Amino acid sequence: MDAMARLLITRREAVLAGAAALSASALPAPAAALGQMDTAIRNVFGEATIRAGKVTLDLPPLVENGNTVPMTVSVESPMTKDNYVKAIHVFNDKNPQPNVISLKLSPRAGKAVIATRIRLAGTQKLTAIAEMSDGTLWSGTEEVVVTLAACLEDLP
Amino acid sequence: MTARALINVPRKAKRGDVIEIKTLISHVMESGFRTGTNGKTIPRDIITSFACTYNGEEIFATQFYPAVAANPFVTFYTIATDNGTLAFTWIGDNGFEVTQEAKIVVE
Amino acid sequence: MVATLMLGASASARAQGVRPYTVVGDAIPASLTGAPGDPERGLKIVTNRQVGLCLLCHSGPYPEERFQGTMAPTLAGAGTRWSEGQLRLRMVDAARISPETIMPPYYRVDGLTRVAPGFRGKTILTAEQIEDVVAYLKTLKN
Amino acid sequence: MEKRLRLVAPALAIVLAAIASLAFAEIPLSQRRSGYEQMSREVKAMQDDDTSNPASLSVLDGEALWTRREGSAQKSCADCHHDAETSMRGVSARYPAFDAAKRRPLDIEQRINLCRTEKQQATPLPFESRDLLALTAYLGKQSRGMPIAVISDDDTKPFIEAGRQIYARRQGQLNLSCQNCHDDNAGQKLAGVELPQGHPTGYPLYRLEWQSLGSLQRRLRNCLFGMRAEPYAYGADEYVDLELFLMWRARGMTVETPAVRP
Repeated sequence: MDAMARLLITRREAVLAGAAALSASALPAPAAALGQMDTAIRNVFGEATIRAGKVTLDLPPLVENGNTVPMTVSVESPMTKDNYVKAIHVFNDKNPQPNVISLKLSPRAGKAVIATRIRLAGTQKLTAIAEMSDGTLWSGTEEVVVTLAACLEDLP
Repeated sequence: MTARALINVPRKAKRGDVIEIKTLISHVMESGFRTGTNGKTIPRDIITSFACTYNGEEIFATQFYPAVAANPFVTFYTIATDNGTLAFTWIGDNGFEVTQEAKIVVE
Repeated sequence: MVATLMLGASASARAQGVRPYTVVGDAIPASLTGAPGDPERGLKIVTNRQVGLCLLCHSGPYPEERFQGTMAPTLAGAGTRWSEGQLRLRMVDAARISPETIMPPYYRVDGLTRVAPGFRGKTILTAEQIEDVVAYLKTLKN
Repeated sequence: MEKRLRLVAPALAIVLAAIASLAFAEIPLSQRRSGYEQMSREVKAMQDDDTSNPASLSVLDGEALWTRREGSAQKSCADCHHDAETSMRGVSARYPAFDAAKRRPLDIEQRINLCRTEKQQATPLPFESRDLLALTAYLGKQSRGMPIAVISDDDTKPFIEAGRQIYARRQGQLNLSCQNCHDDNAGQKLAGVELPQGHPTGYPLYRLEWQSLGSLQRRLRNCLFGMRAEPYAYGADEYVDLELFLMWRARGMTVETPAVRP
């Protein structure tokens, strides 16, 4: 029944949507065509080439609510002194803000795998971009279907 | 009550082993995008960074955004190199700072 | 079948703006508003999960709508299965046909228990909305 | 004649209630399923591993509170009950339990607050406060893995029955009962969500939606809100009776506290 409770709350959802609209309208004009995730990615990496591959985003394809979604990012890399993952950035397309998490790694990690839990305001795509020690950029994208948008019950 | 953190580091490892480290900390991660019952935006209150050092050297560092869920949970890996101490530090809005340590024996 | 005539809304309900209606057998033959509804508005109500709530329990012919309920029969073909008047009574107060139904009474304010303050004395849908939904459901032919 | 009718009416009501409860489609004991079984692999893993289960943080809080001296008596829980791992083993699995002085069942939250007011001479902890949730999580953890074992006897039966009546009563603008969803339609989908049977095996529990720990009463409040019904006040007899009925309905099922649910 709580699913119904969540669906019945309209005011906060409206506010959340408003906040998203506001942040989108603050973006420079050419960015509007790109969407918030691609814009954010370009803001970090400029015009550098980003190739698809080596990065795997592991997320449940369908979640009951977006407030706490488990996410694992893994990057194919030997993680040696000469060949390792320097950084990983994760972006989203529909939250009020496009960034999710950024992290720095070193060869001492042994394995370029990290797991965390994130918030998703509705069904959307996520992209993780790995920056390698040789300067190349690799990306992986995944879509998560959120059965209901992340919103609140009435406050207790 | 102060923030509470849970860390899972193997007590013992063989030199060169890749070990899994799990961390969990209590924090609301108030996104700054929510509205309170009074109609006003609830101010942002999040952890903004988390880092781990191994015998003083930084081996892992993250930046968190409001999209990280409440009670942040992070799992990562590192190579067991020496006996010693892993120190975990979370820093956030409103002067939030928590450091916790774990010992490891490397054979 | 013998037609039973019943006066729908009680005096107290009428005072709160619920219009009287007449049940004939298992139907309310006459429009609650005296005018036909608008099927296009009806479709919007049915697929709006905050207004009609229909898709929480029912599924329907909406391939683009994810997550439709399975607690109640599909709405597809409703206009073939039921007459306009039968649809209207099923919307207004389905418990008159089957007391055990989980279908909420969309146009009834009395005989309810512990209604939350914000909803007290209010029907789930207005008479106009009921007519819109009935007009829309009538278009759902097999 | 009129007088006789008046005498007969209550008896008739009882007979009708008995018929109603016979018609009541109870889930056979062998077919009961915890909400855990409907969860995804990821969420199950979150509950199963202590470092991964966010409710563990509250269990640690509760452990610290157990030994904290409170109130004008300056007594801690441990001063009377000693090591919770032995003294509190199986206790939560038996709650709500009958209190002879109050002549009605109390849930574990009320039991803790009775200790606070009477033994520690401290103020009661508010429902859903961090400390009360932490203590109930810590106590619940001491029963993890044990069967739910609320007592059904002459003292508690009337309250179990009262809880059952609330469970079966249509409420709110949507005119639904708990039973409509959690017995008659368990396993069906309410929009995208598979309806659970509604067994309170893991409270207090961490709901991913709440992003925090919450009590069974908070969960019941959610359902009432969804039915557009007026919630009861926290601590109301109706909630405790309902909790008792639900625990009795889940008798023999395994305590999962502190559980994780979507």
